[in-house]
Amino acid sequence: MTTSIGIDVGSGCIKTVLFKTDGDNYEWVARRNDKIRQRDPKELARRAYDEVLEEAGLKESDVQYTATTGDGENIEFSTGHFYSMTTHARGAIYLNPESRSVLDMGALNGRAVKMDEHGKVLTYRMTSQCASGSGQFLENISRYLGIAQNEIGELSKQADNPEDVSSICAVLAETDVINMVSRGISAPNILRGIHDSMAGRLVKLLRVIKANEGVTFLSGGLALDEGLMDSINASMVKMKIPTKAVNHPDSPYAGAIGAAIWGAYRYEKLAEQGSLAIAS
Amino acid sequence: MKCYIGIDLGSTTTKAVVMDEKGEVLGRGITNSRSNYDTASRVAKLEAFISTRLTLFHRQLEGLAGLEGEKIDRLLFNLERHFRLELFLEQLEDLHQTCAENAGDLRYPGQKEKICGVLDVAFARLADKLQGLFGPGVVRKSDFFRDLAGSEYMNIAEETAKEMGMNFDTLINIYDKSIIEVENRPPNADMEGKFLRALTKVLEEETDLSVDPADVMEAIKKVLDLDLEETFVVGTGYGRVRLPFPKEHIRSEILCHGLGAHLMYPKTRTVLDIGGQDTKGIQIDDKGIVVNFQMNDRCAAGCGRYLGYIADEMNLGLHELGPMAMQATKTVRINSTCTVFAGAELRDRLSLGEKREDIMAGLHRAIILRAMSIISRSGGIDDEFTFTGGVAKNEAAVKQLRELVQENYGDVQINIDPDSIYTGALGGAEFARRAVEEA
Amino acid sequence: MNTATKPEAIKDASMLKQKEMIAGNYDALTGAPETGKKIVSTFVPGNLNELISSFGLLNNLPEINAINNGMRKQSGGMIMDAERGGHSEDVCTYVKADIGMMSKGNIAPNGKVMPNPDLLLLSYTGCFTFMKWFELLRKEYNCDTVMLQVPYTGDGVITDNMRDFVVKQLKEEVIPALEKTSGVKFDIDRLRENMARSAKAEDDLVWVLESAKNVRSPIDAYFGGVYYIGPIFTAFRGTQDAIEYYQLLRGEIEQRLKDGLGPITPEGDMGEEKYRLVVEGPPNWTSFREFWKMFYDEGAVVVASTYTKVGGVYDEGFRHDPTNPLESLADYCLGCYTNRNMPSRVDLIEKYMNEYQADGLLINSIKSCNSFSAGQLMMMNEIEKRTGKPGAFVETDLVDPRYFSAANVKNRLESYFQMVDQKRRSSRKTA
Amino acid sequence: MSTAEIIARCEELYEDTTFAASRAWKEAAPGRKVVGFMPVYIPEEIIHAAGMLPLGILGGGDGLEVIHGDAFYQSYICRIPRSTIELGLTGRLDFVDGMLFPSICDVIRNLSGMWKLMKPNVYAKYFDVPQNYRDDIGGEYYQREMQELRHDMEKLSGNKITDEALSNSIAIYNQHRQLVRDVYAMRSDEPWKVPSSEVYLLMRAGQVLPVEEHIVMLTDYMAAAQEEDRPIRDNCRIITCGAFCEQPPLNLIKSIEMAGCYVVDDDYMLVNRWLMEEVPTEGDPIKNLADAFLHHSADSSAKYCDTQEKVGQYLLDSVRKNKAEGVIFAAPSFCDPALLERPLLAAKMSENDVPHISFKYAENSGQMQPIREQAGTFADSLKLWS
Ligand SMILES: Nc1ncnc2c1ncn2[C@@H]1O[C@H](COP(=O)(O)OP(=O)(O)O)[C@@H](O)[C@H]1O
Ligand SMILES: Nc1ncnc2c1ncn2[C@@H]1O[C@H](COP(=O)(O)OP(=O)(O)O)[C@@H](O)[C@H]1O
Ligand code: SF4
Ligand code: SF4
Ligand code: SF4
Repeated sequence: MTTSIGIDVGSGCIKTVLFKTDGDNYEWVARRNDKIRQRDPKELARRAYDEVLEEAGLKESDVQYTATTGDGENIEFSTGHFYSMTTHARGAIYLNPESRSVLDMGALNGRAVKMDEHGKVLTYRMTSQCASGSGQFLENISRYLGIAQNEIGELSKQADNPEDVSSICAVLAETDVINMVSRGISAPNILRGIHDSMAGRLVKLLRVIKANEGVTFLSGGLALDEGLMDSINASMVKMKIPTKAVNHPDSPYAGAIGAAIWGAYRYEKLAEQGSLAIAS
Repeated sequence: MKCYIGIDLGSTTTKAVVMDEKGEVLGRGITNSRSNYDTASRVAKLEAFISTRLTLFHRQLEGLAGLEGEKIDRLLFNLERHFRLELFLEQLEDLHQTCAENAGDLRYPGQKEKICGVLDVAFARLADKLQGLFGPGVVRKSDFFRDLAGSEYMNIAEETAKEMGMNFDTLINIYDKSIIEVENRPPNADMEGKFLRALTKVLEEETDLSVDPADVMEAIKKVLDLDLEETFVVGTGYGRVRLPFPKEHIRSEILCHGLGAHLMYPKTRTVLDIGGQDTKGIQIDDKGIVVNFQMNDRCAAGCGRYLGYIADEMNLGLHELGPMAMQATKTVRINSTCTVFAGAELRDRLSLGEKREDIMAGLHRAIILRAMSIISRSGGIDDEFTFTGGVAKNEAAVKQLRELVQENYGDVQINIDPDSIYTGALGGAEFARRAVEEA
Repeated sequence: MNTATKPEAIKDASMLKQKEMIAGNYDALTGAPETGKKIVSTFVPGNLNELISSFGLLNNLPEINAINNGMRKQSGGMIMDAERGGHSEDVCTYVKADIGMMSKGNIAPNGKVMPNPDLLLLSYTGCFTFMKWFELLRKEYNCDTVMLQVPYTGDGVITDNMRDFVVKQLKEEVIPALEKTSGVKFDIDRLRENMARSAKAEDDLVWVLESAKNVRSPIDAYFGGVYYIGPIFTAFRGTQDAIEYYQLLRGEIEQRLKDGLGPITPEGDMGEEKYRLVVEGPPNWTSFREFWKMFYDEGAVVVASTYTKVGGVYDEGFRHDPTNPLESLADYCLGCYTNRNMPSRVDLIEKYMNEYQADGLLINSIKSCNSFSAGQLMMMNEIEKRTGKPGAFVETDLVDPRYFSAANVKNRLESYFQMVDQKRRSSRKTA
Repeated sequence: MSTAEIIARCEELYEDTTFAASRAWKEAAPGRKVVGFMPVYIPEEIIHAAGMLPLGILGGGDGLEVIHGDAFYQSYICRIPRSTIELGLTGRLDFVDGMLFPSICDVIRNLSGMWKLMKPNVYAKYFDVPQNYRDDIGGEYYQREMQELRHDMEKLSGNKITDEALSNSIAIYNQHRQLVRDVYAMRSDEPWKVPSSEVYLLMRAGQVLPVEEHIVMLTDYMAAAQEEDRPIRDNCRIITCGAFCEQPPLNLIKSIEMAGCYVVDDDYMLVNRWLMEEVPTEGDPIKNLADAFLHHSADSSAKYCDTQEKVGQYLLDSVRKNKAEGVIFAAPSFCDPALLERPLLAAKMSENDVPHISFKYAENSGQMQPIREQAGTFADSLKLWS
């Protein structure tokens, strides 16, 4: 049995999970999700690491592999690093075995990954440098509208006449939105408009990677936004993408889970080859 | 009396200037722009009228024997302080009430009472704490209610929530919602009463005035009785198309900035304005007439809003960014000025071990570099050069600008007026005045 | 060079004629499978219509299809289709609209299926993008292809080497390919006849464009101009129809001049002529009307434009010359506006500014088109320096609706007009 | 000399936006002249034979503050012309006596005219190349264009360019090209010994140094690299493609390697590798150069592919030859030639089961995190599953 920890250092939150792996059986033992809020990610990661150990009642030496993902490349106490699309793909399979593609909506970049049933990445695509339609933007707007994050989805679903948010630039779009408020457009219609425009960009990524099997798993924090999920599904129908987007209450943990699982896998493989030294 | 008013409805702030028929500026007012443009211009105008009254008080008091310059200034300073405090507390109370109402929202079933309890404690602490902001000699972080109340609310709410076992995010959400409602409520009009009450307080405090308080009271009352007529209003700025004005009352912000800069510094030939989401380079002639201009294109990289994102990321006030950057010992090179990625860039650099101050200096330089391109596009810099807009308030930006101007254009007279944020509104007011007086 | 939407309100005889011609051409193209006619796909600048039609071949121009789709607000979806297919957001939207149109089943504006071309003829003039576009089309259609490389006149002159090179390619590459596709032997006399007809129509076109030199111009040489150049730039050069169209048009403009009328707009005759502008750069097609309205509402008339020269700069004297057909075709290709170097473009605009008594230069900078846009800001500086007249700069795109921000463009235009106005008033005051 | 010393020298040359080395060459003897050229290819031999220094100009990189250059370009145009204009306007290129703008795309093409407007007293020429590969058509045209260039270079330098001198220059460049090929081959064979960032810096140095000096440098480097022991890493083998004009920042090249990829071929400075076979030194040198161009030159998006089958074949051959496991398409933002061609190349790779990914950059990109993430995921997937 292998004990591994996955740490996903995001731009907004750090997700940490502890897994026990025995062959094809995975036991999810402990978890943490900490908002970074201007704190030092490295310290926070260490704290989370200690806390999941405590929760699992384990010592540091009980852990065989600590894998980072996301922005965690230079976390010193990790055994290895996997890049986030690798981990999200695996995490998605764990949370929903039907998944054959992942849409990860981070605070700044969106990513689409296509994989096989074992979580092997086949192709992927990321949004480019220009941050239009990012999660950050949605966060800013919702603050502007005085709406809580967990409220966005619900409101967006009430839209009856979504407003077109056309601006390419996120900043100019912000003013677009302000203009909408001043024109008396309702919050649901604005939010839905933003969701639609974000979905458009994200689904385009799916189209590029030719997602056409199984279901499309939504990972990351924004996956819990039901309004966005609706927009994505609508957009997928419009763009003739044959899969359906689904989320999972543990969607935010997908990256961390993937890291833990790959970590265990790598550990076993290295142990087989007898080259454990490389792992640390 | 006749008043000419220019209103500059910017993407971040709304400014108003009141001018008399001779072209003298009587008052200036500013507020943050908000979704309700009407309210924004109303508030800015109201602020400008408050400032106008203060100017007029000054003029009136000058006539009183025994009150010389310094004493008048002190008296008026304290008058304004008391006046603002009352205004502020009134709004704070409004905010409290609104929060309490919003606590009844469906999303917090059965929690209203508990939330209200927490709110009561938090607001009491807030009022207590914030009163201090209006103490004599205190420098406030911002001029806007939103910022003043907001930043302190975060701290107090977090601590109160913890103590009283309340979810912090709930308090934030209620606040976010309420502040918008409060902001969009037209302010209470009883300015006169507030001034008089404030005056009474000042007169109680100031015992060495060597002038009869009754005379002061009378002088102030006289000004308050004066009817300030809105003779002609000109609107400009990003939001001008949404202003409730007919077309002849609207001028492009380029023209207004050109003229405004000319009025402040008649020898100006080049104007740089960095606002919230646009950067303009304007060339004007000896009469303040625009001969050429350039603006940033469809990408809002490197505009004032960029600093806003940075400030949010660091949880600082806009006022604090410049001073922090001034502490830098070197300038980190920053290339992407995409506003949205500003935060990411900052984190990236921090994780590489760069110092905050140095990164900040780099960010400021990046903004000014972009502005320099826009100026270059509009035809370069001619003597004299005037820097206007909100970013001109930022000392670090100014420092970078001075360096780059020197490097690229040699010795040029650089003008920066403390009131430069009002340049557009000033130009607008002058257009308003000319429309009537020179028609 | 529009072909689809017309100003609806008033229809002059020339407009009806053009409409008929275009409809006829699309019917011929979509009817090709029945009539057995063969289709050549080629690009607008430097197109060899006289040569193509001398073989009895039909001419299909992908840019024109993109424009049509732009004006009918179809292009947005097509571009997105192409982007989803792996094309970058950064590249020319004509290409993407074209690729997107194929993926939508290649429906021509008349609602019928556009048959695949029998030959791709790349007349590669004035733009590198054409080359890649062509390679993309070749992959798609998998038909015969032939390329005509037209060297760029980097030093502002057409050298003998350039002309010889083009002529040689015509003789040894293009003509054999056309012969093969059509099964018709090259007949130089038919080509000569076509070219003679071209020259005739070109005379009248030039007269029409130059009528804008009148103060109180009877035409708008940009928004109106794109309609006027349609036949000359596209499948009609060298036809009797084109000659007739330009005769009709010329008659109508002569009449407008006599009547002291200004340009015609979608909302009727234009009011007072307040500003005379020269415009550089292609128009935006997706919001063409809206864009135009921003001008005529303010009393701005475009008196000369460079876009109306992409398919040939005729006002400097060039005419298709039947006596030297191949050399003349070469000169035509080499002389198109975007094949001219920057200094020559600046000289041309300067000349327009002076000869047409313009108040200023407006540059509509097109995101898609590096051929036009790279360097326009320097052009503007140069023109301002040389003429002392102010320039303005707006940014839009050809057929990508995402890049037309009406508020932004309007803001700039308004500021610009107010500035010209203010400047004029103050100089009047001092005068 | 150790590789570290050689690379330190290269780095210094790379970071110097004032071209001190080339200036020094010019000042070392009276009457020397320098001719600048932009990507992607120019027959340097003609400049060399006139006794002048060909200077490759590849933009300003991420170290140059671009102010005036930005003033001349809209945001949707790539970076290299702006930084080049900046170099021109800030006097950094004042020592350059002539500028050549090869036929690569509309942006560089128009830049040639802008240069004429900006510097009316400096020789500036747009140098066209044939896209028709028949000897009697494109070949003849190209020979005449080269003769014209030869004539211009004679005038500019004041030196006659004899056939003999030209053949001699061809011989020197043949030697240089062979060395460049050797360095690339060495990296392909033992990538851990020859990191991509070093190869890159080495080739960049060749853009500003006289060819004779660079020949020595390449020879020294290979000898030194052979000697040094560097650890082998568990990296995959990839080819980067699309960066033939505007150059990626050095950090990007490093990031790709750091994320777990050995680069076994690239198209960064094609001018060094454009002519793929030895150019004969007997007979008419101009004709020899033309033949080499028409029949034995590298492929790039700036070139027309005359048949459908050939599209992407060059890249595929390189994949095979270098045993690459995948291709990273890295192109500058807004680069029409690279971005328009990419779907064609990508399709070819897919048809042949070569994994590939793509992203964009700018010469001054600061954020490497998304790059690392994409390259890293690519490396993960090649490593974990192949
Ligand atoms: N219930 C929710 N509904 C909507 N959005 C949410 C929810 N929970 C979290 N989010 C969003 O997800 C973000 C965090 O997502 P995450 O994938 O962890 O981002 P990152 O990895 O970039 O830090 C938060 O900033 C927030 O915007
Ligand atoms: N006190 C201040 N200190 C530093 N920067 C400021 C200050 N006030 C405003 N700014 C900057 O100015 C910008 C707003 O400028 P402003 O000219 O008001 O813009 P607009 O006219 O678009 O509303 C803000 O985004 C901010 O960056
Ligand atoms: S357009 Fe907006 S989001 Fe995009 S780079 Fe510019 S500022 Fe950033
Ligand atoms: S880049 Fe310009 S000239 Fe070239 S195809 Fe596109 S629009 Fe036409
Ligand atoms: S980077 Fe691409 S578009 Fe830019 S100049 Fe080079 S080849 Fe042309």
